[in-house]
Amino acid sequence: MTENIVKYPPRGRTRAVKRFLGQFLRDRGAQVGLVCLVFFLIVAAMPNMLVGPLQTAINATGDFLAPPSGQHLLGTDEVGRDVLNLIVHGARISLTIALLATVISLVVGSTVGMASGYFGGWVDTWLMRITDFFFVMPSFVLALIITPVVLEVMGRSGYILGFRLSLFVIITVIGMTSWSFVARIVRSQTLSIKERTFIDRARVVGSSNLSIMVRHILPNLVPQIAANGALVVAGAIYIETSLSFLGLGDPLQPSWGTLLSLAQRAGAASAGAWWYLGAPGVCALMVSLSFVLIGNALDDTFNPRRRAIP
Amino acid sequence: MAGQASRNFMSRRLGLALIRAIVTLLIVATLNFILFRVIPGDPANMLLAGARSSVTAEQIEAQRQNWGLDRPLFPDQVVDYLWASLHGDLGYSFKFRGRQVADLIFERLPATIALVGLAQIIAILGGVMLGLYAGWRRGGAIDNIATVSSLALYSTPAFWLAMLLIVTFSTVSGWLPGYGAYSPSASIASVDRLLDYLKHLALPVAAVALGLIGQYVVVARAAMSEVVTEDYMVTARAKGLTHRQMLMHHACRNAMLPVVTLITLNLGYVVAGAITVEAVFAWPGIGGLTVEALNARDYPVLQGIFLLLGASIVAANLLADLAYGILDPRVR
Amino acid sequence: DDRIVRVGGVAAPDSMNPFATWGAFWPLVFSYDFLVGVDAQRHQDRMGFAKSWSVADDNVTWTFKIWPGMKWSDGKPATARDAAFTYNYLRGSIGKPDELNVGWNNTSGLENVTSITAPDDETLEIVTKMPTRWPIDNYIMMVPEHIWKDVSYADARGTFQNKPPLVGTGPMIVAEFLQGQFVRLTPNQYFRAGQPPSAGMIFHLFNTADPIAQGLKSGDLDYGMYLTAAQWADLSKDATIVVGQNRVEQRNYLAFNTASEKGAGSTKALQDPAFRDAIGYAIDQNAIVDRALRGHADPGVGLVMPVATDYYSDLSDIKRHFNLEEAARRLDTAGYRDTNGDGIREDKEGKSFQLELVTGTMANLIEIPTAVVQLIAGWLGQIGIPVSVTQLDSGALNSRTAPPAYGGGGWDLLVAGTWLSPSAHDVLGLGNSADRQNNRAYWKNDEFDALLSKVDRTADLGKSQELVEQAVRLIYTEAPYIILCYPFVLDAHRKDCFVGWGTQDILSMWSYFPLDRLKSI
Amino acid sequence: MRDSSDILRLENLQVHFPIQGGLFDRMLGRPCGAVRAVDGLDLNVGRGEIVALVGESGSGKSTVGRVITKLSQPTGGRLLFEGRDMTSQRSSSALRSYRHHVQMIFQDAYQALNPRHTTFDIVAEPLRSLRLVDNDAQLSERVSEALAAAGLNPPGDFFARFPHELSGGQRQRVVIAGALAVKPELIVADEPVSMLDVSIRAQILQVLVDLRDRHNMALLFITHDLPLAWLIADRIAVLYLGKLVEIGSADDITFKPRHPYTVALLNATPQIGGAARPGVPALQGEVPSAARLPNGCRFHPRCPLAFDRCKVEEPPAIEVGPHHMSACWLAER
Amino acid sequence: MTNSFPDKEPLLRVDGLSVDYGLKGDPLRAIDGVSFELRTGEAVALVGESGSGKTTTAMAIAGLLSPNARVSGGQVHYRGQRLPIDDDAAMRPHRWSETSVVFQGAMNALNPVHRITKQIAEPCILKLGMTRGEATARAIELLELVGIPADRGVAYPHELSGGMRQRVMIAMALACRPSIIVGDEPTTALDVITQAQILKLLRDLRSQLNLALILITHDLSVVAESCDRVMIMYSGRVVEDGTVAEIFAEPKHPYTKLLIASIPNPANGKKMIRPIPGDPPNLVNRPSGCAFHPRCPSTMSVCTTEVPRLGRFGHGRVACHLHPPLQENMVTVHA
Ligand SMILES: Nc1ncnc2c1ncn2[C@@H]1O[C@H](COP(=O)(O)OP(=O)(O)OP(=O)(O)O)[C@@H](O)[C@H]1O
Ligand SMILES: Nc1ncnc2c1ncn2[C@@H]1O[C@H](COP(=O)(O)OP(=O)(O)OP(=O)(O)O)[C@@H](O)[C@H]1O
Ligand SMILES: [Mg+2]
Ligand SMILES: [Mg+2]
Repeated sequence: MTENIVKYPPRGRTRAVKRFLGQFLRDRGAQVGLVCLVFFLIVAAMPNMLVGPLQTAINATGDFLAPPSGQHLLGTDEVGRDVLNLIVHGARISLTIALLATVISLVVGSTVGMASGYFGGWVDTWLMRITDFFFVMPSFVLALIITPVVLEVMGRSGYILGFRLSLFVIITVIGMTSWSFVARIVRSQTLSIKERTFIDRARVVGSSNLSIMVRHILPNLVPQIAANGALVVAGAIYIETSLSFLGLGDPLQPSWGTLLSLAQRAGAASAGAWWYLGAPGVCALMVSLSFVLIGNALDDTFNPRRRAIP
Repeated sequence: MAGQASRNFMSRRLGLALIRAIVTLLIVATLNFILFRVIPGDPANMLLAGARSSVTAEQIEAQRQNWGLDRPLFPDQVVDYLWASLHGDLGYSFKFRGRQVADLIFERLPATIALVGLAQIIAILGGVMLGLYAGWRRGGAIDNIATVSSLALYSTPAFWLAMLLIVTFSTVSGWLPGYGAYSPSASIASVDRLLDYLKHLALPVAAVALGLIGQYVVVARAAMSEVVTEDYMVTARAKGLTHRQMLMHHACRNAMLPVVTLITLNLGYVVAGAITVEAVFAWPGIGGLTVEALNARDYPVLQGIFLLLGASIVAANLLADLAYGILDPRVR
Repeated sequence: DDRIVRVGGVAAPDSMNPFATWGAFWPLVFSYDFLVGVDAQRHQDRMGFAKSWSVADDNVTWTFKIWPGMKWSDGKPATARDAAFTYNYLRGSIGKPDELNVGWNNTSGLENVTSITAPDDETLEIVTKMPTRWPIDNYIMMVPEHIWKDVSYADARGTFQNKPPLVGTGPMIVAEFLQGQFVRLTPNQYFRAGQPPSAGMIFHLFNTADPIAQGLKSGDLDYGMYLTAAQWADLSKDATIVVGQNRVEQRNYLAFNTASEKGAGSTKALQDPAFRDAIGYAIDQNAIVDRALRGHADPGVGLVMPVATDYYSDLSDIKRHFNLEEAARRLDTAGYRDTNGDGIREDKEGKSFQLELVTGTMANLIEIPTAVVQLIAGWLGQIGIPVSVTQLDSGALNSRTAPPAYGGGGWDLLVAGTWLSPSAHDVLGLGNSADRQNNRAYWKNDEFDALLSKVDRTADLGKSQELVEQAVRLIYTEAPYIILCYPFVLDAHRKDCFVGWGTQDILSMWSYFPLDRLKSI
Repeated sequence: MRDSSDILRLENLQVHFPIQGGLFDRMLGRPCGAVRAVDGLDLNVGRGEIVALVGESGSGKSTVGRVITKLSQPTGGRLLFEGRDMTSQRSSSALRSYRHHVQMIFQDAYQALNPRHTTFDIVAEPLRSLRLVDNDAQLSERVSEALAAAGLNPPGDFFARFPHELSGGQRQRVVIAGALAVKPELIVADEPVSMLDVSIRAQILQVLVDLRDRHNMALLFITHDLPLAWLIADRIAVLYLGKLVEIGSADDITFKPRHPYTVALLNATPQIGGAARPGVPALQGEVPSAARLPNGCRFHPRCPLAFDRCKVEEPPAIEVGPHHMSACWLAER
Repeated sequence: MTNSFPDKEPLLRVDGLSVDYGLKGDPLRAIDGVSFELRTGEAVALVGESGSGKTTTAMAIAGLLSPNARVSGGQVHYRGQRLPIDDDAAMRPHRWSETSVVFQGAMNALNPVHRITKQIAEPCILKLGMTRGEATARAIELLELVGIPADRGVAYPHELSGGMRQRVMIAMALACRPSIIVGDEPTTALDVITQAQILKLLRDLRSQLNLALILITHDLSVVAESCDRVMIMYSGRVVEDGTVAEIFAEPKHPYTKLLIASIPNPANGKKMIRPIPGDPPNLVNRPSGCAFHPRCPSTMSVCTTEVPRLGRFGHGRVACHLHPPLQENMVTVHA
């Protein structure tokens, strides 16, 4: 029996994980979202294999703003580059920004929100005033301040993992400006969770504050955090565009956001070049929608109230 | 007796919330001011951006003095700024020479308020009603349609939605004007002009409203589907109320609590809520001003806009607190 | 019934005070006259405040005849005294803390003036310290003395708004200005050639050209400018619309950061004329025009744009022809070889380098397509010079490329544009070491500066042309700038409302033309 | 009293919850009212003793429990554990060692379990956080032991279950198992059985009494059910509006109550087949607010036997028998 | 169906009522063939283990089952008329004016955002067609009846103590002068003094207004004090039914016996109470035969195979093989 017992806890955990995954993967929304996301990740991982090297004005072959055809499935842009080629090559940057910025904002937002809600008192007061400030401050102002500092510190044209340094500035800026919303939501949720009796119990049985936050509060916040993550993703892809023009973008490596703004500046809307406007937009929409769907499914799966109670 | 207590209680709430709001606003204003001063780039350079001939050091100094840049940032400049702001004096614009920042902002404010305000009203009416109904009939056809489409709208950025709307309703079909706030050809006569204005308002309002509707549907639906499981709804059913009466008298008010929070938080953005949408539609609101000021690094104007934005968000938070207190007698 | 001319443009006028604004040139030029102005020198029928002018043999005494009986738009007489006032108002501010040097009406050039007087109502006399063409090449807007005489200098460059309705002598008077939205102008009933036949003009201000193309198609606009190539192509298919392209003074250039101390670029090579010259062979101006601007530009050659007909020269004898091998060979010769065989060239100290190219479009300029940058980066890459590109909005570009003394510098290459008047002084402005606003290469050459100051002291056109030619050749071989192209302003107007547009220069870039003669159909 | 030495001693314990005053009051530093949830409580619990704390809803029972387990900070008075003053002990190491000795069973078993944790994790949590075990094998052993002690057999069957997979009684026992796993010297059990049917109730009480019998563990049993208190406890303490009104052996309190409030409580207890006890008239009036306590004896507004002295002078605890005190002027006679 | 009062049709007659939870997959039969009658003015207690189906029975009678529940058998007759308990709209006229419910948690059962007077007045307006003024007056009258001063009528639920909320709920249940009040554990969370007040009130009202009461509780002493009859439920079935006096004095069913034995009573001497051994039955997979047989001290072989019938025994009914029904016209328990 003792041997049996020893094996129980890991098995219990595996069972929990399995059950969670089973339930999660059965969700129609989660399926659609995952398939969509995996598709884009594959696209982002091997653009050259899919559509060949990135086209620039030098090796562009198409006509100016040609509508979709057999040769250019998604038409061409104003310098004759194949839009499909640009989209596929833009996926890497857009996805990197969206994912990393989301992670940053979720980590910062959850930490601040949780600390603020859990400790209360002056910790709460000050953290929330800071949050309010970031809530009000638009991302580009922050970018104006951070950019030169970071560029000064890190040098102007270094590369990390094949990404320009300025990309990380963008990610940092987006992360820093979008966490405040997450923090507010997490805090309000934490306030109600910390009043639950099981937190008191955890304290009485000697758990430290950190362990209470990580093991008791955080799991109960997962739905909120997941749902908000999806929103940050949607925002990040577009905020990147506006930040690009503060000197953070690389016109040689267009992201989806940059493509959209190029399309806008080329007058695609009034010249009726719907493919040029539509393609990057639909891609961005699909990525953020898949995050929303996954977030929703996480919410459904994690929410005990939505689980059938025997 | 109970009334007396609750009145005391409300005034205490109000007082606390007010103090918090004022403190937040002060901090926001101060940091705002300091941040714009520490941004690299000499403001004197901005001031003399247009200078053609060589500029003497004396002239630069004169400009610095003129704009109060020669004095210590803290506390002198900050205090002056806060004191002036308190009197509604936000200083002069770098770019729009001779124009007071406050003037510039208030000139643009009506257009933005018309746009975002109308969009909010439409989104609130449409989104909240749709969301409440979807939550009430959770799992039904309307719920499914509303949920899926609101999720899609939720994740569609306003900027792109705006361009899509222009291409569809303006460029291709020509049904509605896609840009600006009035058609150049409209006569000055008032009725025509109003009609024309409304026509121009249609697409931008749609772009902002559609994005918001998604948000409201999601929140209202969640709130409602929680309320219908509450025990007091069973009480209402036990009392023999019709579905309509249950929905109107019991469910809606309770479900509105989180929705009201969202509404008031969003109200804070009425002032500067639609920068990208305004830019796409060439709507002459605060958004356009922000973009222009940003391009010219017109810090006084940017500062003014953020102060206004900060004030309205703080005010909206205050309102949210109070509205919550009125709607929900339980809150502490 | 007469209709209002509806014009749309990508413009952002900021203030109606010509002493304080650069961005409001567009509506102001309809309301105020230059004394002569460049347009009047090129087109006999587009006169300014002066009806005629002459210069004495000493080349320093200029006499201008003002239109007799001319009136300001408020009915008060407009005389030589007003012109003298305008100049002397500016001149009086020189050296003061509030010197009027931040707007269209600025003190530049006035330091060479001895006196400006109005012996009578119709005569203006300008005496310069030395011979100079400044009296006819300046573009100071003539303002009425009775409005401005009480405005202090501090106010004139600061808080004085000059609220509409303006008082000017142009054909269309700004009657209403809603910042960021529109400027409404009414015909000047006292205009010297008679009240313009149209019922006025409304000038719509936009951030992008989309609404303009849209408005032209739907019939909401009569005229639009600053269209994109895509829109222009689209509109040219429309039977009711006439499209046009105008040569203007804009030059798009590639500048090298030639500063050697504070604000210098990442490599010393940038300070080496041989290096810059070699790069000049790696730039294909024709390809830039064809691919990036879709033909809506002239290929760049020298400092002078074709529209400055007095000074333009195609420099055919010294012109660099696109040839990557030639560029590579010249780089090799100049000492920038790829010594370690990694495909990237090293500088003279043997360090490999990468150049940072900054680019962006300044306010009030024709946009520089990013394809230009892609092409340049591509070519330089092919000759072993890697380039990273940073795209900036106009504010960031402005502060990044400001003189090192103002915190700028630190970049290597700059692709940007400039739009100055076609006067000799302005044409050479890019190389003027004293011109902090325009000399973005931070280039300083004593010989060039000497030539420029001679140009400034020359009133004779022929001599001036000779000096300009010398200076242009000098700067071409020294190559602090590679001129990429001279882009066109693309515009279009509808056929169905007004006649009198003219054939070329549908809307003059330097004067009120043709707003004084548009007639509704 | 099985052991003469007290394991826990509360001296003049006070817990006041401030009522936040208005803006101006605060700016002027004017003091505002307070809910006096616990107001000068003296209580001691001996080793291996079961003390029942009874009183009506809102009398401060749970608050006392929270102070003892250091979930709430008292406003005044002292909390002594094994003679050491724990009142303002905040250092985390001292608190951790205190948790070794004092555990709590929470009132609401549905709330006290994290819905996302398995039974094993819940019971193992104190063992892990108090570092009572060295390895996984030992951990499993201690968890099984605790579950078995709480009557969940065989323990292995419950390890992987989430709270929602347990019945109400099982949940309550998981909470108890968590407290037992620590092998504390004192357990504060806050109404552990009020919401359960008699059968499950009996099961749980049996476990607690067994523990006392076997491990000499002390128990502070919080309830509002007097018969139950009598059944399980050695002594009963009766709380009224944050203050002890009577304390004595279980039999003394049940059969020889000396305070009118205790009498009222006993009278109100429904009896199977028995009618209300005669003698003392029923209580009148509402329970006064803990924020605005009456002068004198806090029970006088409802007391059927109140006389003038009660309205002005607060009675002290008066010894009425061996280890039997009553805070009533009537007891003086 | 036996009828102990053949002269009169009972107020409420429940025949073989069964309710399943969970419409998909394995249904959970929460109550299985529950039958009983309720006369005008009678108070019946429903007693049983947690999860034995007491609340389900009450909710089924009131037609308030949760959406995932299904009435899988049986009928409910009210004054001889069949009640459409699974048709929400058809039940509407019956609700509150005939049967009202005091829900288990009064805090949750009151709408937190409306004043209590309004909530009490609401059914008066809708059901009795009163004007707002009349209804408010009636609400205040009812509040005073349950001992809440009229001036507290403007309070919101959260401003009241637990006992007051319970009384508001009771006042609300009385609003339309119903014939039946179903009280689902109305006193569990209360201290004895408040509990005694409420029980007294219910007793008084019963005699004054002649209303019938179904009282669900764990507390047998409460049953003893305020009810006429007790029904003991086990695993979704009624196992014993009789007068209070009878059942407490002489319980027949082994479960009842054990239940009563576990009540502490100082009068009985200080004996540690005994829990009923074994675990509650699994409702999805009920034990064969008598559901109680795995825990029963006197199991016989027949108990494991055959479901005992609820038959008449003495003045009450019992479903146990130890007490075979005395008469032939007994109730057949739904299989
Ligand atoms: N956080 C708090 N803030 C203000 N008052 C409080 C707080 N916690 C408890 N109280 C008040 O303190 C008093 C005692 O509460 P406590 O929970 O200790 O009562 P109790 O005896 O446990 O009652 P019950 O039997 O209902 O559990 C009550 O009047 C309660 O309203
Ligand atoms: N909505 C539901 N869905 C599924 N099962 C349910 C539902 N409601 C109750 N049950 C199950 O039906 C059975 C009977 O429940 P019911 O609420 O009637 O019990 P009860 O006798 O009132 O118990 P308690 O004394 O705990 O209130 C229980 O096993 C319960 O788990
Ligand atoms: Mg308690
Ligand atoms: Mg129940």
